[in-house]
Amino acid sequence: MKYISREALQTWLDRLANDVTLIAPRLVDDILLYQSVSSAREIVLDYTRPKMSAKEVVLPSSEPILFVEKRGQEVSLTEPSSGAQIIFGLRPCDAHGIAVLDTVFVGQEPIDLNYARRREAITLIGLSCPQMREDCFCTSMGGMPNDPTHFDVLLTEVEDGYAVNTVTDKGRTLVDHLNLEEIKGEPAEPIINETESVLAQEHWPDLFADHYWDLLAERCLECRMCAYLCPVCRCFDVQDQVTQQGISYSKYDRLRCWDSCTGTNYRVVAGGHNPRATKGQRLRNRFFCKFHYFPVEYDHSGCVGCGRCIEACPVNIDIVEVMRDISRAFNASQISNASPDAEKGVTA
Amino acid sequence: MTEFTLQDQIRDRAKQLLASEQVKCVIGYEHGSRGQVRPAFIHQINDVDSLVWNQGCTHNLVTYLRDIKGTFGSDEHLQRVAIIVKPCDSRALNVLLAEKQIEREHIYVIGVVCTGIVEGAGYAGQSSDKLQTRCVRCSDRVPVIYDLLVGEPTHPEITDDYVDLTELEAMPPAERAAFWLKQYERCILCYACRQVCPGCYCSTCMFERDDSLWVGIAAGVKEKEAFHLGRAYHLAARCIGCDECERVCPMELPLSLLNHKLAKEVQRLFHYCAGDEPSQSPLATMLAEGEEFPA
Amino acid sequence: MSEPRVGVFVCHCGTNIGGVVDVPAVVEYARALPYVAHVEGNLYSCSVDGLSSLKQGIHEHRLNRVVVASCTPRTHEPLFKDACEQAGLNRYLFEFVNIREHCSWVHSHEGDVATVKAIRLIRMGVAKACLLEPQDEAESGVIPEALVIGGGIAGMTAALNLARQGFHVHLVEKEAQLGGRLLQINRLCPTDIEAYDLIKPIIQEVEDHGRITLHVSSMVHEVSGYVGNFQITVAEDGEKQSFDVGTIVVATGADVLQPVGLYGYGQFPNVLTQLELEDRLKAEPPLITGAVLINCVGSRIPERPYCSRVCCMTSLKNAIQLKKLNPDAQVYVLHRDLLTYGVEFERYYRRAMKAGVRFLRYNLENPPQIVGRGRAENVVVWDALRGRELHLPVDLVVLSTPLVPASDNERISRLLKVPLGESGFFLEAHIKLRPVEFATDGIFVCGTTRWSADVSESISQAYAASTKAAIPMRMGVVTAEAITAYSEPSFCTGCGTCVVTCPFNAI
Amino acid sequence: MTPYLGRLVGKKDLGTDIKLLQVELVEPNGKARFADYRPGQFAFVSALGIGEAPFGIASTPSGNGLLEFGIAKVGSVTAALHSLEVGEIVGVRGPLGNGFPMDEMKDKNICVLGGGIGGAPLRPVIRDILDQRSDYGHLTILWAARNPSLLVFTDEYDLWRSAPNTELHVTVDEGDEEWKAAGGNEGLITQLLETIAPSPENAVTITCGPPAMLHFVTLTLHELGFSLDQMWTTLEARMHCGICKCGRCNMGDKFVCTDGPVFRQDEVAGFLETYL
Amino acid sequence: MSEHTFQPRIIAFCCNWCSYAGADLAGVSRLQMPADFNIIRVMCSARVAPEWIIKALLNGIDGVMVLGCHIGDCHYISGNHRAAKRFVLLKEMLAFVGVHPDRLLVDWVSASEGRKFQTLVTEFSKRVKELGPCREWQVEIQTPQR
Repeated sequence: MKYISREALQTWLDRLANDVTLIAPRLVDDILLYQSVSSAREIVLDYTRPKMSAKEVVLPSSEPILFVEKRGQEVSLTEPSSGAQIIFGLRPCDAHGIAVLDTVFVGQEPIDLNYARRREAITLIGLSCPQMREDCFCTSMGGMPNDPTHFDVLLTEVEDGYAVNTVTDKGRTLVDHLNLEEIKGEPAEPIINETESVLAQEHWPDLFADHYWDLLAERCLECRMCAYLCPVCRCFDVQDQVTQQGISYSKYDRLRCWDSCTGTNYRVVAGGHNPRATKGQRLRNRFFCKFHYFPVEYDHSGCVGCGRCIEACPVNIDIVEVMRDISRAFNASQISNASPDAEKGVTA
Repeated sequence: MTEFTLQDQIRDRAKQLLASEQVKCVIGYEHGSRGQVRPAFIHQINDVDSLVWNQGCTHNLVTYLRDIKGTFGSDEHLQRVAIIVKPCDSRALNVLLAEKQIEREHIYVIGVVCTGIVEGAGYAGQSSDKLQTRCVRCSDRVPVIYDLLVGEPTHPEITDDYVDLTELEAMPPAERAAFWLKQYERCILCYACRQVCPGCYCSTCMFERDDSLWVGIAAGVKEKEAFHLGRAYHLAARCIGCDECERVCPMELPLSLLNHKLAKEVQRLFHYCAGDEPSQSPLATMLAEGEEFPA
Repeated sequence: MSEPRVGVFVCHCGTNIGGVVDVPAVVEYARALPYVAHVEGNLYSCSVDGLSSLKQGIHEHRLNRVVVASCTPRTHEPLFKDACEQAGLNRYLFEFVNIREHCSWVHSHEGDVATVKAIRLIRMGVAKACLLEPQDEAESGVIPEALVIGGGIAGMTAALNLARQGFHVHLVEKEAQLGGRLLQINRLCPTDIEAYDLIKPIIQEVEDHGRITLHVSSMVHEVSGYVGNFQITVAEDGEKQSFDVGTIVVATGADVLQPVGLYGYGQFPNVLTQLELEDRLKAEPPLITGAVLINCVGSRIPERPYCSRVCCMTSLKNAIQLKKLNPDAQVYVLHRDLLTYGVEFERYYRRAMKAGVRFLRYNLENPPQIVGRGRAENVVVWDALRGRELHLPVDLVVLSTPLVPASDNERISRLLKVPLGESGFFLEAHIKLRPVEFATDGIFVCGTTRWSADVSESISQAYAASTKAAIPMRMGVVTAEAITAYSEPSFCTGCGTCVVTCPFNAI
Repeated sequence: MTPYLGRLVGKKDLGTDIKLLQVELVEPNGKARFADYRPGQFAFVSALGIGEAPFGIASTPSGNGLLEFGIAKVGSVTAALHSLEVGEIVGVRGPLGNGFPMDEMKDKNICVLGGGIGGAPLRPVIRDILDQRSDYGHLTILWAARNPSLLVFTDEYDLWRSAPNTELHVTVDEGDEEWKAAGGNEGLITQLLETIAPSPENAVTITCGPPAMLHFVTLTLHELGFSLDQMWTTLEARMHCGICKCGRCNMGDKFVCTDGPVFRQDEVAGFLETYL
Repeated sequence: MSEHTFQPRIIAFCCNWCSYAGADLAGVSRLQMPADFNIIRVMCSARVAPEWIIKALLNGIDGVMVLGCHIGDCHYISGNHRAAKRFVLLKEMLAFVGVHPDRLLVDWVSASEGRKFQTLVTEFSKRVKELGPCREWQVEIQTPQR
C-alpha cells in the first residue's frame, strides 16, 4: 500500500479537476453533495455522508438516452456520448451501490448501452469511513467502512495523509505516475456498529401476505425520497420531449428519469388498472425489492446499508427496524408454526 | 399543567373512544425507532399506551385524513377516526372542511394546547431546545376546532409575525431570483413537500400528469421552479403554515418562506387567514363592496 | 383525429393589410411551420373568390385545420367557419388570426415590424390550430316569447312586429303611459303631421293586442339565462313578477340634454329648449316677432363631441312653425353646420328658406351672446360669413340640444351584460355588419338608445331588431357553443368550489 | 434502448379505437433482428416525439414480412400511433420476451381464448398453428369482446373457420341490434367456454385479455378439469425498457418483460403479487 | 444583450368580450403602438391561469398583460372579480421570487376603450423595456428569406 500526503493529494486533485470532470463531496448551501468541483479546495474530506448517494453520476435523475432528428421522412437516431469522470471521496457504501447498479445494467444481457458507456468512463476513488454513523449498517449488508472491493482506488486516512490502496488497473494508471512511497504501518481499523441480522431472502415470501405492511404503510407519505436518496433504487420512466417541431424538421429527446415504486400511480397500466392499489402493497414492494427480488434476480441485496433513508424519512420508516421486525416475525412463526395463531400478523 | 398529564388525558380519551367503538382508529404520536416521535395509528386499546405527547410532536396528522377519505362508509355504518391536532394542524381541518374533503362527523378531534415544537423534531438525534420558527411566531396556542380540548389555553405575545421574510424582501429582485434558483437547483423532485401537505390532496397532481403542459418529465431547474411556484400558489390562502413541507425536504429548501409570504399578502390584501374558519378562500369569492383590484 | 394538416390563408384585405405587412413573405414563412400543408395569400379572404379558394384548398390539400389571418374574429369568424363547414370540415377546426386590427392598423408605419408580428401571430395561430378538435354543437329550444324594454315608438314597433308574427311579447315601460318621447313632441318633420296622430293608433294597437303583455310603470329588475331561455324579473310598482323569454329587444330611448347655464337657459324665462317650445306650441302657440334658434347647444364640444343628427331638422321644423304662426316674425337659425341629409330633409331646408327663416353660421370661438334684463332681448352673434357682429332683437330664444344617453343605460347595461360605447349609448356588435345586435346572442337594440335617430330611423331599426329577434324564435332552436367546461372525474377532488363559483348555476 | 427504424406501410381499423399498424423495417440490422420471432413476443413501438410503448407482435415471420401490431387507443403514445399516416417513420425495439412455447404444444388440442385487444398477441399463435396445421391437434378459438365493435381480426374469421380441425366461437358481452338480428352469441367468454366445454384431455389453453377475464377464465377452465400447468397466458404491465432494467414491470420476483410476458398459470399462481 | 437592442416579448391576454374588442377598436381607430406584444384571446380574464403567467415569465416572456372587462361588466358576471384577486396576489409572489411586479399588468379595457388599450400597451412596453429581459431567452424569429 502506498502513502500520499495531504499536500500531494491536494495537488493531485487540482490536476484531476483540471483534466476531467471531477466529482467529489462539496457543500452546496450547507448540504453535502457529490457534485463536480473545479478545485481541491471545494472538496470536503471530513467524515460525513453526503446527503445524496453518487447514483446520480452513473444514472442521472434525468438524462437523454436517445436523440431523434427528423428531416422530412428521414429519421436519424443518435445515442448520447459521455466524457471521462472521476468520483473522488466516494464512500464504500456508495461504491457498493454503484456495483449493484452495474450488476443490473451491465451484469446481465442485454446490457444497457447507455449506462455502460457512461460507466466505463468513470473512475472511482474512494475514501474509507473511520467510523460508522449511528444509522449506518453497511456491515450488515456485506460491506465495510473501509471495503476496497468496488473501487478503482481507495484512500484511508492515516496520520498526515492517506493510505492509497490501488485496486484495479484503471486505478493503477491513475496512481502509478504519482510515484508514491510505500506506507509505513497499517491504517487503523474503523469503528463499526453491531451487525443486524438480515432475514434470508428465501424466507421473505412467507411474510408477503402479512398485515404488517399495511400497518407500516399507514404513516408512509408516499413521497419518493427514500428511492431517490438510495444508492441502489434504479426504477426509471421514459418519455419523449419535443425540442423542435416542424413538418420539415423536428427534434426530440428521449429522456429517462428516476421514478419510485412508492408513488401512487407507479404501476398503473394504460386503461387505469392499478395492480398495486394500496399504500401497503407499494411500500411492501420497496422492501421486497431490496431483500427478495434483487437477491433472486441479481444474486445481490438491493440495500447496501448506507442509512440515508433512515436519516431522511420524515415519518421514521426505518429500514433497520423493518428488517428486525421481519426477522422477529419469521422466527416467531417458525416457533409457533403449527399453532392456530400462526396466521396472525406480526403485530398481533 | 405538565405534559405528562396532557399525554395521560390523550390516552384516557383514546381508550374510551376505542372501547366504546366510537372510532376505529386514533391517529396520534408515538416514539419512533431511534427516540424521535413519529405518527401512530392506534387501532387497539392495548396499543393506546404507546401514544405520546411532547414537544417533538411535529407532524401534521391531518394529512393522513386524505388516505382514509372514502373509507368512512355510509352514514349508518359511520366509521370515525380520532385525530390529535395541535392548534396549527386544527386550522388544516378547517381548510379541508371548507373544501369538502372531510366531514366533521367523521372525525373526533382531540385538540391539544401547544407551547411549541422544537427544531429537529421527527428526526433521530436532531432535537434541540430551540422552538421551530413557526412556533415562535404562533399566536394561537389553542386549536380552532376540537371535540376534546387537552391543556390550559395560553396567549403568548407575538412581536413580529413576518420577521423571517424581511431579509429576502429587502434583496434586489435579481438577487432574489438568484437565491431561489439556487434553492430549486437542489430539489430532487421527491415530492415529499406535496405528499406531506394536508392541502395537496389532488388525486393526480397537475404537475405530474402525463399530458402536463406545465412541467416536462425532465428534472431541470425550470421544471422544479414551475412545480414549486405552482404549488405555492395553489396553496395561497389555503396553507395554514405548519411548515411540514420544509421540515420533510431532504434538500432543505426554505419552502416555508414562499408559503409564509403568500399568507402575509393574503392577510394584507384580503384580511383572510387560512383555517380560521371553514370558509371559502378569498380567491374563490367575489370582490367585496368597495374592494377593487388592480385599480 | 389524424395528424394535423393546416391550411393558412393570409388576407391582404386590399391595402389594409397588404399595404403594411409583406404578405408574400408571411406566406413563405408560414409554409415552414409545423403541420402546415398549404399556404396562400388572398386579396380578400372574405370575398366570394377568397371563400371558394379556401374551400378548394381544404379539398385539394386534404386540410383538416384552417387558419385565416385577416381581420377580427368578432365580425368574420362565422363567415369562415361556415365556409369550412361547407367544405366538409368541422367548424371548430378553424382558427382566426387577427393581423389587421391587431397588427397592420396599429403598426402601420413600421412595415418590417408589422410583418414580423404577423408571422408571430400566425405561428401562434397554427400552433393552436394543431390542438383543435372537432366539436358537436348542442341544440337547445327557444321560448317563442320576447321581452321588449321601452314603450316608445321603437319599442312599440318592435313589439307589434313580433306580436304580429305570432310571438308573445312582454313590453316593459317605466312610465305609466306608452308613447315615450313622442308624447312630448308637437309635429314631425318633414310632413308636419302631429306626433300624437302618429302614435295614438300604435298605442291603441299595442294595448289591445292579445299577444302583448304590458308592464307599465315597470322596470326590468333581473335577467339571467341565455339566448332562447332568459329568465326575467320585472318590478311593477315594487311588485315583482317573473317570466321567461327567448329574446330581448332593448329600446329604452335617450334623454335630451338640459342646457343649464348655457345661453341664458334657466336665467331668462324666454330661453327654451326645443322640447319646451314644442310643449308651448301644442298648448297655446306663442305669437312672437323675433326668434333665434341656436343649434349644437352642448354638442360637438370636447366633452360631448358627437353630432346628435336630429336637432337640425327639429330647429327647421320649429322655425317653420314659428314662421307659420307669424309670417312677419324674424326667425333666425344659428348653426355651426347645417346637416340636412337625404332627399326629404334637403327639401325641408329649402322650404324653411322659402318661408323666410334666416340661417346664420356661428363658430365656437365667438358663440352667440344673449343679452337682456329679466328676459332675453337681444342675441348678439358674430356672422362668420359676412364677418360682422349682428344684434338680433328677440322675444324667444330656442336651444337645440342633443340626445344624451338615458340615465338608466348603465343599470341596463349591467343587467344584460351588454356594453356601452364611449359616449354612453349602447354599443352594437358591429356598426356596419351587425347594427341592431349586441355581441351577446339573443339581445338586440334599436332606436335612440343606440344612437340619435329620428322617428323613421327608429322605426326602421325597430323592424330590423325585432325581425332579427324573430329568427331564433322562428327556428325554435339555437345551437349552443360546443366548447364548454366539464369536470374530469379522474382529477376531480370534489371540493365543490366550482359549484359555488358558477354564477349561472350550471354545475 | 435504441429502436430500429420502420416505415408504416399499412394501417387499418380493427375496431372502435383499435387499429392494426403494419410496419416495414428499413435498416438491414433491424430486419435481421426481426427475421425470426415467436408468437407471444412483444416489441416497443415508438411514436417519435411522444414516446414508446410495448405491444404484442400480431404477425408471424412467415407472413408478408411486415411487423403487425394491434393497438388500442388508451394513452398519448397509442393516440399518436393511431394518428400516424402511412409512409411515416416509427421506431421498433424488440423482439422481446419469451413467447409461447409452440413446440411444447405440438400434437395437443389447443383452446385459444382472446378478449378484446387481447386477441392481438394471439393472432400469431393461431397463424402458426394454421401454417403447420398437421403438427397440432384440434384448435378451438373463443373470441370475445365487450361489444361487436371491439372484436378484432373479424376479417380472418372465414380463414380460421375453413381451416381443418378448427372451430371458432364468438361472443360479446352486449350485442347491438345488428348483432342480435344475426343471432350472435351474447354473454361473457366464461359462459361460452362452459357451453363449448373443451376437453382437458391432451389439451392446452392460451388466454389473453383484461385481468378480470384471465381470472375468471382460469376458474372456469379449472372447473372444466384443466390443471394450471395446461393453461398459458400472456400478461401486460407498465414497462419502459423491456430488458429488465427499469424495474417497473415486476410481479413479485418475476419480471413481465424478461420472465414473461407468457406464463403458465401455475407460475402465475405462484407469483407473490397478483395481476388483478 | 445591450439595452437599446432589447425588444421585449409581451403577451397580452385579452378577454373576448371587452378587451379584445377594445384592441379591435384601437385598430379601427388606427392608434399606433409598439409591436412587442402578442394578443391571446381568452374567453374571460379569469380563464388566465396563474400557471400560464408563471410559465411565460420563466420561459422567455418579459411581460404579461391580463386585460378584462371592467368590474361589473364581466360577461360571466364575476370572472374578473376572481382575476382581480388572483393576479394581485400572483404579483406579490412573483416579486418575492425575483420577478419584478411591473412585469405583470392587470387592467380593465372595455370595448369602447381603444385609446386606453393603446396607452396601456405603450406604457407597459416602455416599462418592460426599462426592466430588461426577465430571463435569458433564445429563439427570435428570423426575418423570412424571399
